[in-house]
Formats: sequence, C-alpha cells, structure tokens
Amino acid sequence: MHQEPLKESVSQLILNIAPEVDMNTLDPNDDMRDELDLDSIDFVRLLTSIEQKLGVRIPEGDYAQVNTLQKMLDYIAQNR
Amino acid sequence: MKIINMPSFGADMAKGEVAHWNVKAGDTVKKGDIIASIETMKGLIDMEVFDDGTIEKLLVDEGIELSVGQPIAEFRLANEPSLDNTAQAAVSHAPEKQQPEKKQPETETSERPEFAAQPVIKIPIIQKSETFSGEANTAKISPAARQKAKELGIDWRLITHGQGPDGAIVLADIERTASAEPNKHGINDPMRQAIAAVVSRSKQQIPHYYLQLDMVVDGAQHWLTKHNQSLPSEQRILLNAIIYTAIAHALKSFPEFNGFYLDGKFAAAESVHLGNVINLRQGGLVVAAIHNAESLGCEQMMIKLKDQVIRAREGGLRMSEMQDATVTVSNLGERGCDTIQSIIFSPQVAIIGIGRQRTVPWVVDSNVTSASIVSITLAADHRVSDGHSGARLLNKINQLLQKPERLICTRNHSKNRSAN
Amino acid sequence: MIIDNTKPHIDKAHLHQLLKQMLRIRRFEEKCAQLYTQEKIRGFLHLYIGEEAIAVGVMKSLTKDDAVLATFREHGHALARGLEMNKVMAEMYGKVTGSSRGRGGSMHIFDSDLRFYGGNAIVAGALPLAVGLALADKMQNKQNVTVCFFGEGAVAEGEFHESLNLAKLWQLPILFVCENNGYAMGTALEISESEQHIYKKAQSYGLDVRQVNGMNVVDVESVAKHYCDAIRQGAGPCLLECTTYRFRGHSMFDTQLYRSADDVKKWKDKGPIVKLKNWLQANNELSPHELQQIESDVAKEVDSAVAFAEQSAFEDESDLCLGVYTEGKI
Amino acid sequence: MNTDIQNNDNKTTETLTYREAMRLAIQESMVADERVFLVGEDVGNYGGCYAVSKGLSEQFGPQRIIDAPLSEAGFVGAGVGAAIGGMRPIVEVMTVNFSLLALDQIVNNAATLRHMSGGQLSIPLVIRMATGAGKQLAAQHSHSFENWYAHVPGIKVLAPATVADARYMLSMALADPDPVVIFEHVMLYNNSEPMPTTDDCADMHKAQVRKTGSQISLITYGGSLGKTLEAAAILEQQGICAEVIDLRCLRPLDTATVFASVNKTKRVLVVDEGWRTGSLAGEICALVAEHCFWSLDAPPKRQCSIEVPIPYPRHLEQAVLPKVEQIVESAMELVTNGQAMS
Repeated sequence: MHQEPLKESVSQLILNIAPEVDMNTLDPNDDMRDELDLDSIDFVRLLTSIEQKLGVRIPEGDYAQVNTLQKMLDYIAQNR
Repeated sequence: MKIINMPSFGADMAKGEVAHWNVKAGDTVKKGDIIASIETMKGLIDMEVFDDGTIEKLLVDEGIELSVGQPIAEFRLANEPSLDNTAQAAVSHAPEKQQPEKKQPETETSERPEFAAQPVIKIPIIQKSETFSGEANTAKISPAARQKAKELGIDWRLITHGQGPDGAIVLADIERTASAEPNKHGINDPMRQAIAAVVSRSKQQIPHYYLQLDMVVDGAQHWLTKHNQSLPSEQRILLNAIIYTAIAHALKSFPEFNGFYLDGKFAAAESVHLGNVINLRQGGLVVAAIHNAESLGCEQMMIKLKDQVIRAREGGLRMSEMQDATVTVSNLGERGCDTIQSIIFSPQVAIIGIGRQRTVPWVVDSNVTSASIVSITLAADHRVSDGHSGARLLNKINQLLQKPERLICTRNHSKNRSAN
Repeated sequence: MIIDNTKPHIDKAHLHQLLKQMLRIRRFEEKCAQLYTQEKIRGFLHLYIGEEAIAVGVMKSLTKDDAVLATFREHGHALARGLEMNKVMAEMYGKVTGSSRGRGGSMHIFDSDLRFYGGNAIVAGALPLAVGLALADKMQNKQNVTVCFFGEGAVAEGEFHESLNLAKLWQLPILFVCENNGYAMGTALEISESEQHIYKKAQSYGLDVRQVNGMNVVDVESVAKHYCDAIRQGAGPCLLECTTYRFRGHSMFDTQLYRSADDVKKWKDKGPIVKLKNWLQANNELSPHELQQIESDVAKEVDSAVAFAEQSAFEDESDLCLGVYTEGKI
Repeated sequence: MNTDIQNNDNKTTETLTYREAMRLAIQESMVADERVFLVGEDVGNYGGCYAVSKGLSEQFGPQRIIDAPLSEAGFVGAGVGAAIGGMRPIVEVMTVNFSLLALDQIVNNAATLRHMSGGQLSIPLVIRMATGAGKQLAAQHSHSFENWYAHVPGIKVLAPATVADARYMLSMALADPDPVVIFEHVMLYNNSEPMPTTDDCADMHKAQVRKTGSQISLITYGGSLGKTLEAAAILEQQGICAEVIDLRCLRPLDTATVFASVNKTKRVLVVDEGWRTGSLAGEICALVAEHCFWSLDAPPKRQCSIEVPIPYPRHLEQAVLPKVEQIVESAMELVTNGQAMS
C-alpha cells in the first residue's frame, strides 16, 4: 500500500500526543477523537504537528473530513 | 616642590594633630631632623623630615586635627632636582595609599579600616498583602519527603497528617501514598487516595450551593472561525480559551468567589489564579493554576492552556502551579456531558464547570430557532457568598462571552478596568 | 669583661665593607620609616637602627650552609645575611615578589637557599627551632653552626630555659646571640629580670658565654668568629651577649615614654656607624670622596628597591590557598 | 596481654594489641629510614608512658630514642626545627593535655611556616599524642581536643581506632611532607585484634564504612568507634539497620564517604567524645546540612560529652561521656520519628 510510510509517520505523530495508545487496534474508519480520547487541545496539537512535519495545513472548515485515520491519510496524500 | 603630609605611625591611627612645630617657613633642615611633634591617641610622637631641604610654608596651625595623609607643610628639596631619581620622586609627591595596581584584584593590605559610609543595604520589605495569597497550610515536610513528592508528582499538601514529629510529613508518608504500582488503576493508587482525601473533606466541610446558566456561543464561535481562518493550526484559538478568559475577567469583580476559607475566615485573593483541571491520559487529574488570569487575553490564555496540558501529561508542572490556584474551572471536553456539578477544591470557595457545546432549540422573540449553547455551572461556598452574587457572576460571564473581540487583547493593567 | 686582644689583622677594604653593610641597613630602615608614614608599609614595623653592628659582625663569620634565625626586628639580619634588598622591600609592601610572596611582611622574611629561617613574631618562638636545626645538622654530622638572634626580653620566656638546657644537654652546635638593647618593648631590663646579666643566666646551663660591646662591629666580628670556629670543632652551644641600644621606638607607634631623649642622644653619639666612621677618618682610612661613594651606592640600592616594590604586583587571590599543604604546590 | 615483642621480624602471632601495633610501626619506620627518630618524655629508659616504645631504646640507642625533659614547647619546637633541617622526627607528646604547652610551636610554626614562607619550608613531622577520657584521670588529664587541631590549616589530623590503623597509618604519616598529628585514644591501647596486613588499612585520608546499613549513618572516630559499633549491633536486633562510618582522618575530612552514606540513609548521628560546642560533630552536622539537605528525613543529631570538666569519680566520668544506650536511643528516635516501632 503506497500509503504505508505516510501512515507510519502520522501514527508516530499521534503517539507523541497519546503515548499509551495501541495504533494497530485502531480501526482506520472509526472516529479517531472518540477512540483515542483526544480532546480539542490534543486535536489542535496533532494538526499543528502534521502541518509542521508533513507541510499540510488543515483549515477549521475541513475538520469533518479528517475525523478518521483513513480520511486523514487520504486528505494529506491529496494536499502534499 | 614636595608636600609633607600628616604621617601615619600605626595601622590604627586615623587622625593626628600638630601639637608643636619645631620649625618655621624658610628654615633649612637636614634629613632626620625632628620638625614637629604629633599628638596621637597614644601620646606625642616626634615627626622627622626624610630629606635635606628648606621648609617653604607651614600649611596647618598647631592644635588642628587632621586625618592621616592631609598636607601640613610645603618643602623644597636641597638641590632641586635632587640626586634622587624617579623612585624618590615617585614616593615623595602626593602619596596615594598602598593601593594595588588596577588590574590586580582589590587586596587592600593597608590595615587602616576604611570607615567610608557603608552602603546601607535596604532590605526590600515584602508587602505582605493583607489579602491572603500564599501557602495554603503550614504543615511541615522533610526535605527528603518534599524531593520524593516532586519526583512522583504527588501534591504533598493533600496529606493532612504526617507521621513525623508533630505531624510533619516524612518520606514514609510519601512512599505509603505511592506504595501501590504507580500506573495501575485502583482505589489505592496514590493519586486516587490523594484526590479522595481532598474531595471527601471538601464535601463534608463546605456548604455548597449550585447555580447554572446556559450561554449562547454562536456569536463567539462565528468570531472564532473568522479569526482562525487564516492562521496556522498552531495559533488557532479554541472556544474554551474564550470561556476561560471571560470567567477570569468576570471574577475580578466578584472577590467573594476567588480566595481561601481558612480557620473560620475568608481571605479574598489579590489576583485570579485560575485552577485549570487537566485530566491525565491514564486517569486521575491535576489542577494547574494559570497565574494572574484576569490580565490575560484569550490568545495568551490559549497558549497557557496548551502549555499546561503538555507539561501536565509529561510530569513537568512546577510545584507552585499545582498549589496556588485561588478558584478552579473544570470542563470534561467536547464528549463530556451537558452540565457538571463539581466539588470545590478546599480551601478554595468556588468552582465553575463548563458543559460541552451543544445545539438546542432556542426561543428568540417567541420564535423557536436553534442555538449553540454551553451550560456554565457554579458551585460555591455558602459561608462566603450567596446565590444572588453567584447569579450576577454567571450573567457577567455570559455578557463578556457575547463580545469575544473585547477579550482578545491582553489587558495591560487589570486595576483600571474594574467592571460593574 | 673585656675581650682579649687577639683581634684579627683588619685591613681598610674590610672595614669599608663593614661600614657599607651597616649603612645599607641604616638607610633601608630610614626609608621604611618614611614609607610607613605614607601607609605604603602596614602592620608592625620594628627598626634595627642603632644595632647594625651585631648583625653585620656576626654574619661575617658564617658559611652559606649555616642556619640563621632572627626575631621580628629582622631587616638588618636579612640584609646582612645576603637577602636581596629588592625582595626584602617587596615583602614590606606585601608584594608577591617579596621574600615570602608578600605573605609574611616585615616580621616573617624567609630564604631557604640562604638558610635564613625568618623572623618570628612570638618572642623566643624561634629558640626551639634553633635547637632542632642544630640537632638535625649534628645527626647528619654536618659542620654547620645555627645562629639564633633574640632580644633580652626573650630570656623571660620558658622557651629560653628549655632551649638552652636542651642545647647543652644534647651538646648542639648553636650560637645564641642576645641583642640586649635594654628594653623589652616598654619594659626596661631592670624591672623584668632578677639577674640582668644575660650571659650569667646562660652560664648556669654550662654554655660558653661572652659579653661584648654591641656598638663595636670589629669586636662583635672577632668574638663571633672565635665562637663559630670553636662550635664547628664541637665546643657545643655558646652565648654571645651584645650590649646595644635601639635609637627608635620599639615599633612605629611608640611614644617612648619609658626613656629620656638625652639618654637616646647619649647612645647615638656612641652609635656603631659613627664609631667606625670616626675611627677610620681619624686614621685617614676614609676620605670624604670614599664616604660619599659608599653613601651614593647605598642610596641607589635603596631607591631601586623601592621602585621594584612599587611596580611589583600583589599575589593573586586565586593563589591564596596554595602552600598550606605540599600538594597545593607553589 | 602480650607485652614484650621479640624484635626479630619473622615473629608471627595470632593477635596484636593496639600498643604493640604502634610499636611495630615505629620500629619498622626507624629501620627503614635513619632520618626517623623518636623524641618525647620517658620514651627511652622508661619505655613510654603507655609502653608503646618499650624495648626500642635498647634496639636503637639513646641517640634515636631521645628522652626529653618536661619541655613540651622546647622539644616539640625542636621536632619542627629538625624536620626543617632534614630529619623525619616522631615527637611523642605524652597526652593531648600536655600539648597545650606546645600549641604555639604546632600552630604558629609547624602548621604555618610552609604557607607563610611562600612555600619554601617543608615540615615533614609526625606528632603522636594520647587522648580522651575513661581512666578517671580527672579534668586536666582527660581532654579531647582533636577538634582544636582539626581546625588548623597546615596540619593533618589522624585518629586510628583499630589495631590495623595503628599498625600501618604511621608509615603513611611519615611519608607525608606536611606535619601530621596522630591521636591515640587511651582506652584503645589494650585492644587486641588478629594480626593485620597492609590491606586492612586504607589510605590515611579515607574514612571507612565499618558496618553497612540503610536507615541511619552513625559517624564517629577514635575511641568512640567501639561503643558506636556496639550500639549498631543492638539497633540491628531491634530491626534498625544502622551504618557505622569511622572517619579515621579528621583533617582533611573524607566528606565524600560521609555524604554518600547520609544521602543513602537520610539520617545522621555523630558520636564525638569532645564537648558539643565547637565540636567536630558540629562541623560534620554543618557539612551534612549544607551538602545533603535535600536527602535529610530528620534533623542531624550529635551525641557528645556533657560540657563539664571531666570529673574524677567513675560514675560521673561515665555520665559525662557518650554511652551506648544513648546512641541507641538517639538513633531510634531519628529512625522512628519518635513513634513506637510498628
């Protein structure tokens, strides 16, 4: 899956914020914020690290398009 | 021309007086002649001249007290310029005291004590503000225990009675509270025990009363989206930051909700140290104080909130942050619930809960529409305040929330904006 | 007691040298007095003016391996023993170029190469050291003499009794030289000692003793030479009592109430330099030009010593603790 | 008590007394270096007030085992002079009580000359003195002034408490180029231990952990080591694990060993036969407060003699000196914070 390296780096960014999370039990299509118990500040920190590390800015308006891991990966892939 | 000065005959001789001149202007003298007798605290001592020459002028009369080194006569050496080379001249002209060269460190070997006025070191008297803003309790704790508590991130203040001499908290107390597996959930988790101790004491001792007000946040949310639109995610402001700022600014005008109730008396705090309840990822919570929150704008409040959450989760909160909150705000985040009825953190006297943002049917001018609201609750100590002022506080928060643009800037000086 | 007439053959050059040595001390001490009034020298300052003949006379009979111990009135002994005037003056200033890195000052001048084991601020403090140094020389069968100078005030100290007894008991090679200047600080000998003849005290321990006029450098030299030779051949400890007088106060801050001005004047006329100078001039052994030459040489030496001290630096504070123990090397 | 030591070297014996150990040390150093000699009151014919130098005069002769008259300032000063002069003297001052007459020579000459001469004079001198109380010799003959000497920069101060230290510390002191004062507690002379070897004696500057422990550091030296070890044994039976540190060197203090122990155990009790005010125990408590403050779980404590002239009657003398029971009680109080042990 050509997205493999991207998934790897996004997972790492998530682990920086929620170290105790087990990424492989996360269903890529579940709502990340619920599953990983990310509150608004955690979510903003995640977006910030994506913007800084992967160079993709996700405006507030598009938050709905990135609420699952899979949708986030697709969104990033399209906008890099 | 050479100046003869009041000679020093000993380290502890600061002053001298010409008791009697043996010479007058114009007299020629030989090296070693006694030209005067000097009155010192030990009595009369002869003063000799160290060169052949002539007394040009006597500069001081008998009986005048001078300090050592003051000129008393002018003297012309016998054969100007005498055979003495520079060394002699170096010595004879105005003699400075035995000073080390500039670059040398100041090692004053002259024992004549410098009684120059000692600079009076003005010890700044710390204005103990009459309103209480310091240490909550005066319990004693051993340095080792304090160190261990810091390492384990335990707020030792939560331990009411240590086993040390007259209740001092010692290492064993800290280790007992930390004796369970630190990362295992369960009632004997030291964090859990510490929280249990506080909340049960608060619940039993503090007569809580509860108020709630639902506040429309559409205006604030709209302003936020426009504000964040062009900003990188790092600088975006969350709604919570605006609500915290509104609460902090409102509290400035309601001192009876911001301070400590101790030994039967309430003392309002000088400024608003807003306790921010941070839920730790493995469970449990820590309360970190945002100092002087009443003077922060929501941009700065956002930075503070993010910073404290990061440090709380990495165990980096400072002891002072964990101790001196004067009022607390609790929120359970977006997936929390509609309203929170909180327990006050003794010895504080109020706690404000923020429910999750939700859309509800809302009647405006008898038309039913929808609105996005947040339920703000206040739990307060009835010994200190009453429902009437609690309600006015909640309305003040609501009023500030409707004008978010006013909350953006950092207030330079909270004093001159006393509201109401 | 007068000395016998085995005066050694004395020639003019030797006498000029004695005169120059005494003048070096006299002018050095006068310059120190001046510098003290200008606060360039601090602490205590005890001047040797009037007693120069003793140090100069005794030092002439010593080899470089002999050991010398003096008292707080030690500038004359240091200069006569051969310490550079620059280093002694720098020590008075407390400069790091001084004989003891500026740490001792006027009363604590040392030079281990010349075995000049310094002054000592404690009256009679050096006497036991002299006993030990002589003991060490004897144990290592070295033919050295240890010379220990002290004032008549020291005889009242227990260490005087203990040291002289040990010296004779262990038959040690020590020449004790008592500079009897009549006053222990402000206390005249008459009111401090039951037996005022110091040499008689020493005799009670079995030491070979002699009294000599401390103002006559030639007599002092010849008696000292006689004793040093005897000691080197194992005669055991000897004591030389030199009657002398200090023309200045005990130290700089001394009103000298304990003696009369004409008493001082009387002694000054019989001073060691005046005595030798008059004798030489009377016997046409000292022309005005020669005297003037000696005086100007001495003046140059004193002035350059002052300049050296003025320009020298103080010891850096960071070296303060060096030398307390050996590992803190200096 | 095995008093006479054959002088041949191949002598092996099961045990050695403290006195015999010091005698062997002197004998050995005098054989090894002819610059070494012993001077002191009654060291020759009489064989030494505490019989330490018994037999040495016959072996080395009166020129190297020198009986001195009662002139402490005299012969101690002579020791300083001889050391400057190239010898390696061992001066025996019968007891610290008499050393007061020689303090001027020790402080103003021995300790000071090297520094004050700008490093020119070296004084490789060893001064040995008996010290301490316990033999009912009353006030003038029962002093403990190790703290006086440990206050003076320029000398080193040793307190050998074991037979091994008595046996091997002297040669280290003689090898040191600076003056060293060795205190031998009067109550130790009859102690007997198995024949020690050189590795039973660490470097003279080092303190030694005589018993490891985890709950409290008992720090002591010289004559008090025995009672401190006894107290530690009693504490062990009562479930308290005490560590015992023997300082051995009182100047310079081996602070590294002290701090390591206190930082581990969190509590410290210093046992010192000197009077409390201005005592070595005070110095150690100050050092601990300055350097181990953050690991202290109880205030540093001292067990010293009561501040009175040591009385002659036995029961009073014992009442003045630190006792085993007191050490146990103080340690117990520190460890249990005054509550009964659960």
